[in-house]
Amino acid sequence: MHDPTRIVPGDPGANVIEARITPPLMAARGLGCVVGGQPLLSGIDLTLQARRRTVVLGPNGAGKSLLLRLLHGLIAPSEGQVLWQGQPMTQAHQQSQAMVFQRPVLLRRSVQANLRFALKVRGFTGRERARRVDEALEMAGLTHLAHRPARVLSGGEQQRLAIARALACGPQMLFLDEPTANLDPAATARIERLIMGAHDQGVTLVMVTHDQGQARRLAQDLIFLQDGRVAEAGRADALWQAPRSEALRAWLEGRLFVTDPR
Amino acid sequence: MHDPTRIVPGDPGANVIEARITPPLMAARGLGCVVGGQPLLSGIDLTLQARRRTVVLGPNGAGKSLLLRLLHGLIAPSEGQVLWQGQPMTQAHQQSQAMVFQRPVLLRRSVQANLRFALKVRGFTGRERARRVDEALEMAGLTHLAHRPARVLSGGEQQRLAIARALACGPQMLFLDEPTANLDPAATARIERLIMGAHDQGVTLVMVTHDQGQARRLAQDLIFLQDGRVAEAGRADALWQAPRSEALRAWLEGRLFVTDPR
Amino acid sequence: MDSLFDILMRAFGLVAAWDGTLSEIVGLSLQVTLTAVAIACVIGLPLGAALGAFRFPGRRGAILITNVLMGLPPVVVGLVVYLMLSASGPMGVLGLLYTPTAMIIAQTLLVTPIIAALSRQVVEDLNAEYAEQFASLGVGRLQRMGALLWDARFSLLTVILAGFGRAVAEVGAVMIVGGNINHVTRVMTTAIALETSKGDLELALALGLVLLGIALVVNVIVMTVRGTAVRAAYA
Amino acid sequence: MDSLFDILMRAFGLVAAWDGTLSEIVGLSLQVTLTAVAIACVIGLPLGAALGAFRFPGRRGAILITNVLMGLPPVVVGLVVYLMLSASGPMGVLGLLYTPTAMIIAQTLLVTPIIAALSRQVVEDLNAEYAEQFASLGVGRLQRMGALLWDARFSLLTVILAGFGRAVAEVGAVMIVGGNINHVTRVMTTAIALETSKGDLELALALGLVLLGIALVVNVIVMTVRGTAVRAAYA
Amino acid sequence: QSTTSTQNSGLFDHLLPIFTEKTGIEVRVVAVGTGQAIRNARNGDGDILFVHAKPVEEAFVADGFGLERFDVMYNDFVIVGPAGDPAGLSGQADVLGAFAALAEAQAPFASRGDDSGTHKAELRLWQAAGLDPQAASGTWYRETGSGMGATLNIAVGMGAYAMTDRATWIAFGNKGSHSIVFEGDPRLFNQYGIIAVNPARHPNVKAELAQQFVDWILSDDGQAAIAAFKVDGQQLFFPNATR
Ligand SMILES: Nc1ncnc2c1ncn2[C@@H]1O[C@H](COP(=O)(O)OP(=O)(O)OP(=O)(O)O)[C@@H](O)[C@H]1O
Ligand SMILES: Nc1ncnc2c1ncn2[C@@H]1O[C@H](COP(=O)(O)OP(=O)(O)OP(=O)(O)O)[C@@H](O)[C@H]1O
Ligand SMILES: [Mg+2]
Ligand SMILES: [Mg+2]
Repeated sequence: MHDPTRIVPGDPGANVIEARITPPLMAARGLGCVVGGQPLLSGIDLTLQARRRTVVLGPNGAGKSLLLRLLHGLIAPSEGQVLWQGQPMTQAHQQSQAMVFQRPVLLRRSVQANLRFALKVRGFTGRERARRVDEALEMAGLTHLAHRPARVLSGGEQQRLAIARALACGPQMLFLDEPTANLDPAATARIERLIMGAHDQGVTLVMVTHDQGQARRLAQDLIFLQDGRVAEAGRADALWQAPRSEALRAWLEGRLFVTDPR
Repeated sequence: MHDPTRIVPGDPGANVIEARITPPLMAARGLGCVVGGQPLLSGIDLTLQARRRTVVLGPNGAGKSLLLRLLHGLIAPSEGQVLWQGQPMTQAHQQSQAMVFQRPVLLRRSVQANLRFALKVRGFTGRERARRVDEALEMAGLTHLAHRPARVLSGGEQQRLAIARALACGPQMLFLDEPTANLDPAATARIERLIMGAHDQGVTLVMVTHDQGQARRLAQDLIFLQDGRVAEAGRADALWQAPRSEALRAWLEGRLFVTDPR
Repeated sequence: MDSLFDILMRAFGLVAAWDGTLSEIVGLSLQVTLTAVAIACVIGLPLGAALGAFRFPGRRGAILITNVLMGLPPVVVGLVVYLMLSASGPMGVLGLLYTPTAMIIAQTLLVTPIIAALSRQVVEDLNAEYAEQFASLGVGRLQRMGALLWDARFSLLTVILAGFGRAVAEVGAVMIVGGNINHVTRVMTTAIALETSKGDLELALALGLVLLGIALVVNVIVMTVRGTAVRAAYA
Repeated sequence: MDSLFDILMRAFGLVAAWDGTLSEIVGLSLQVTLTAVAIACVIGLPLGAALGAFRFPGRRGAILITNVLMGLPPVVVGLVVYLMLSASGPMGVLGLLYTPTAMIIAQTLLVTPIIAALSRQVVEDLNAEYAEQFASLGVGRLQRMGALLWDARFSLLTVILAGFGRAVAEVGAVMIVGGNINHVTRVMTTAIALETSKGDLELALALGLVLLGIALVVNVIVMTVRGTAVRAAYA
Repeated sequence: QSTTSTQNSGLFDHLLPIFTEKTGIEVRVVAVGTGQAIRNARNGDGDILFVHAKPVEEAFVADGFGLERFDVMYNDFVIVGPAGDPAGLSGQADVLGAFAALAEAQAPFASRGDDSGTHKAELRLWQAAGLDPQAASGTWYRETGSGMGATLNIAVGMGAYAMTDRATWIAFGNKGSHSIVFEGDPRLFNQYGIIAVNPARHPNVKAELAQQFVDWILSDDGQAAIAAFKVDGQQLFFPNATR
C-alpha cells in the first residue's frame, strides 16, 4: 500500500503515469501524538483513497477520536504529517472537509441558527443558504424544532443536528465520530442511508463506530486501532472473513482484550 | 396496576394487609412536564417495583431523559407527582438513588478525584472511601488513568467513569440513560454484567437504551415512550412477543414512525 | 455630630432642594460615563475576544498587561491625559482640556483594560468548548471573535456593568482632566468630592445616594433588556 | 513645559532619590490592599457562589444589588466609614479612624461587591453545567459552593485580580478614612494625589509607575502560582 | 486656576455671576491646591491665577509666566481646635505662643502637608516659633497631605487642632464640636493675589478676557462685590487692591 510513486517529468507514457500518480485523497505518514509526555498515538501510516468508506474500530481509549482530529487537522501531530492529495495539508483543505464530533458542539443558538452559522462560514449566502438550512432540517427530522435552542435538544436530536450541519456544508471528505451512538433504530437507519447517499455523490467517508452491525453495513475499508497503534488495516470484506490480528478477532467476539482490568 | 391500596388501621388481618400494602418502590401519578408552554411529557402513570430491571425505549425526543430526570427528582413536574414507597418523594430519597446522565458531567478534576468527590458527598470517608475509589476504578477499567484529568478522557472512558461513580455510591435505585452508547463491545458486555450484578444485590434499575439487543438482554419490564406519552408498558417478555401498540411494533422493526420528516 | 441615620434623612431633603443644577450634573455624569463605557466596549471586547480565542506569541504578556492595567490608578491616568492635552502638551492645540471630551478619554483609558481582561476570561472559557468545532468549520478570525462575543453576551453584560461601575464612581481622573468646572465639567463624583471638602457631608452623602440611584436605574434597564433578549434569543 | 517623554525620564530619577519613605509607603499600600482583597474574597466569593448556584426568592434583587454596588463611589464609602468611625460616630470608641484598619474597611466595602458580582457570573456559568449532577449526588449547599469555587478557581483568579486592581488604584475612600497622614496612613495613591496637588507632576507620575510596578509584580506572582497549580492540579 | 479655599467658601459662586452679567464673559474655575494651580498655569492651562502664596507668585511672574501680580484681598488664618481647648491655645498672647503650646502639649495637630499657601504659612510660623514639628511627623503632628476641607474633616474626626483660613472655616459644614481657639494675630494675615498668565509664553491664553477679569476684580465694583460676600452674616474676605 505504501508503494512510493515516482514521477518522471516529461515521460512520454503520460497516460500510464497519470493513472499511477493520482495520489490518495489523504495519507498519514508516521503520525504520532504525545500529550504531557504520554504517547497517545504513534507510528500511524494510512492511505485514504477518494470515494471510499473507511470505518475505524477499536476499544475505548484506543485513540480513534484523536486520530480523526489529527487527520482533520485540528491537532498538530507531534511527529509525522498528514498529506492531502500528496501535499502537506493546510487549513485551506479543512474547508473541503467536515467533522461530526463524538460529543456534538452546538452554539448557544437555535437549531436553525446553528445551521445558518455553519453555512455562512462555508460561504453560502442568501437563498442558497436558506434552501440548504431547510433541506438539512428535513434531512435530520428537525423541521418542527427549527426554532428550539439547540442546547435543550435531546441527545439524539443534538447528534442529528450535528450530522445535518456537517452534511449541509457539502464536504468532499467527512469524518464521523460515532455519529449514531445516541440515535434510535429508525434514525440510525436513516442516517446510514444519508451517509450512503453522500458517498454515492462522491464524498469520502471516515467513520468511527462501536456498532459491529453498522461497521459491517458501511465499511469498505477497515482500520483497527489498539493502544494508539494501527493493529490492522485493509479491505473490510477480507478482514471480516479473516482478521489477521488477535486484537481484531477479540474485538469482533466482544472479548475484552488488553484493557481488561481484572 | 393502579389498584389503590386502602389501609385499614387496626385491622386484625395484619399479615395479609402487610403483603398487600407494600407500596411500589417508586410510582408516577399523572406526571406532566411543560416547558415554555410546550407539553414535553404528559399523563405519565408508572409503577416501578423494587428489584426490577425496567428498560425505557422510544424514539429520539420522546422524553426518555426527561422522564428519568422527573423520576429522579431533578425537575419538579408541572403536574402530578412522584411517590417513593407510597410517599411524595423528597430530596432525602434522592440520596438512595443515583443517575448516569446521557452526557456524562464530570468535574474539572482527575478521574480519581471525581470518584472521591461523589463518595464524600454520599458520606463515605477515610479508608472505606479509598477502597471504593479503587474498586470503582478497577470496575471501569480506569485504574491506569486514575490521575488523568477527567475532561480529557475519551468518550467511552468518560461514560465508564460516570457509571462507576454511580455504582460506587451503592444506590438503592439506579437510573441509566443510554449508559453504553459510546462503549466498545467488550466494555458494553462488562457494564451489562456489572448492572446485572448490582441488580442481584437488590438495586432497582431504570435504563434507557436504543440498543434492541441490550434491551432484550436486560429488560424485565418495558416502558415505551412516544411523543411524551407512555405508548406501552408491561412485562418485557410479553411485549417482545406481542407488542400491543403500532408504535412499539414499528420501533422494533426499525421503521420510522411519527417523526419521519419525509 | 448626629447619627448616620439622621444624616441620611436630612440628606434627601438637601438633594430635593437643589435646583436644576442636579439634573445638569446627572446628565453630564451619564453622558461621560456611558460614552466612555461604550468606547471601552468597542475596544475592549474585541481585544478580550482576541486574547481569549487565539494563541499567538506574546499572548501571555498581553494578558498580563491587561490584568495589570486593571490596577491603573485614576490619578495617573488623569495626569497622563492632562499632560497630553495640556496647552503645552502634544495635543494641546485641540483645546480639549477641561472639557467633557477629556473626561471621556480618561475614563475610557481606565475602563478598557477592565473590560478587556474580564471579557478575555469569559471568552476563553467559552472558546474551550467551541474551539474545535470552529476550527473544523474553518471559521475566520473575525467571525470567530464575533460568534464568541455573541454567544457569551449574557455573561459579558456583567463584565460591562463592572466597567460601568468603575467609570461612574471614578473621581480622580475626571477631576484632573475635567477640572470640576461648574456647569461645564462637574459630574456627580466631582460634586461629591467638592461637597466633602466643604465639609458638607450630608449633601455629599445625599449626592452619593443619587449616584447609586443612577447606577441602579442603568442596571435595571440592562437587566430588563437582557431579560427580553433571553426570551427573544431563539426566535 | 517638557515633553511627556522627558518627564518620564526624570520621574525615575526622582523616585530613586526618595529615601526609605518610599518603601514604607509601598509596604503600607500592599498591606492595606492585600488585606482588603483577602477579606473581600472571604465574603465575596461565597456570596457570589451562593448567588450563582442557588435559586431563591429575592435572588434577582440580590444580584441587582451586587451589580449596582460595583458602582459604589469611593468617596461615599469613605464618608460612610468616616461617619461610622468618627469620634462622635457609632463606632468612634474604637479609635479606628485614620488608621490602616479604617482604610482596609473602606477598601473591603468597595471590592466585595465587585468580587461577588463577577464571581457570581463565573459560578453561574459553571453551575449551568454541574447543577444536575450535583443535585443527583445530593451535594449539600456548602459543598456545592465549595466545589464550584474550586473548579472555577482559574477563572476566578481574573475576578480577584480585578478586585485587586480596583483596591490598589483606589484613592478617594482611603484618603477620607486614612487621612493620608505621613508615616501613618500614606499609601501610594494618596501620595500620588498629594504630589499632584503640589504640582509635582513628575514625581506623581513616577509614583504612579511604581504603583503599576507593584501591580505587575503581584500579577506575575499570581500568574506563576496559577501556572504551577495548573500543572499540579491533577496530581 | 484658583486655590480651593476660595471655591469652598463659595466666593466664586458669588462673584462670577456678577462679572458675567456685567461683561458677558463666562469664567470657569478649576479649584486645586496652590501648587497644582501654579503648575497648571505654567503649562498654560489657565488664563488667570488666583492664589495665596506671595513668594511663589512673585517667582511665577519673575520667570515670565505671568504678567503682573496684584493684591486682591485678604482674609486671616485661625487655629481651630476641639471643645475645651485641651492644649490651652486660647490663653496665648500670640500665635508663636500658641504653636509652642501645641508642641508642649503634644496635642494632635493636622497640618495640610501639601505645600499649599496655607501650609507654607503654617511652616513659616513654626519656624518663627523656633520649632521643628517635622520631627514629630506621624505622632502628634499629622501631615494630612490633603486640601483644606479634607484636613478639617480629619481634624474634626480625630479631635486635632488645625490652622485654616477663616473663610473656609466659616463656610465649612462639618465643624463637629470644633471651634476657633486662636485668632487675631497679625502674623495670621493671608494675602490673595491675582495674576494674568503671560500670552507671550502661551499664545492660547485668552489674554484680553483675562485682563478684563483682573481689571474688574481690582476695580471698585469688584472690590465691593468681594466685600459684599457674606456667609452667616460674616464678611469673609477683605478687599485691599492697591491699584
Ligand atoms: N489532552 C489529553 N491529555 C491526556 N490524555 C488524553 C488527552 N486527550 C486524549 N487523551 C487520552 O487518549 C486516549 C485516546 O483518546 P480518544 O478520545 O482518541 O479515544 P477513542 O478511541 O476515541 O475512545 P472512545 O471509543 O472511548 O471514544 C484516551 O485514553 C484519553 O484519555
Ligand atoms: N428545556 C427545554 N426546553 C424546550 N424543550 C426541551 C427542553 N428540554 C427538553 N426539551 C425537548 O423535549 C424533548 C424530549 O427530550 P428528551 O431529552 O427527554 O428526549 P429523549 O427521549 O431522551 O431523546 P434521545 O433518545 O434523543 O435522548 C426533546 O424534543 C427536547 O427538544
Ligand atoms: Mg472517541
Ligand atoms: Mg435522552
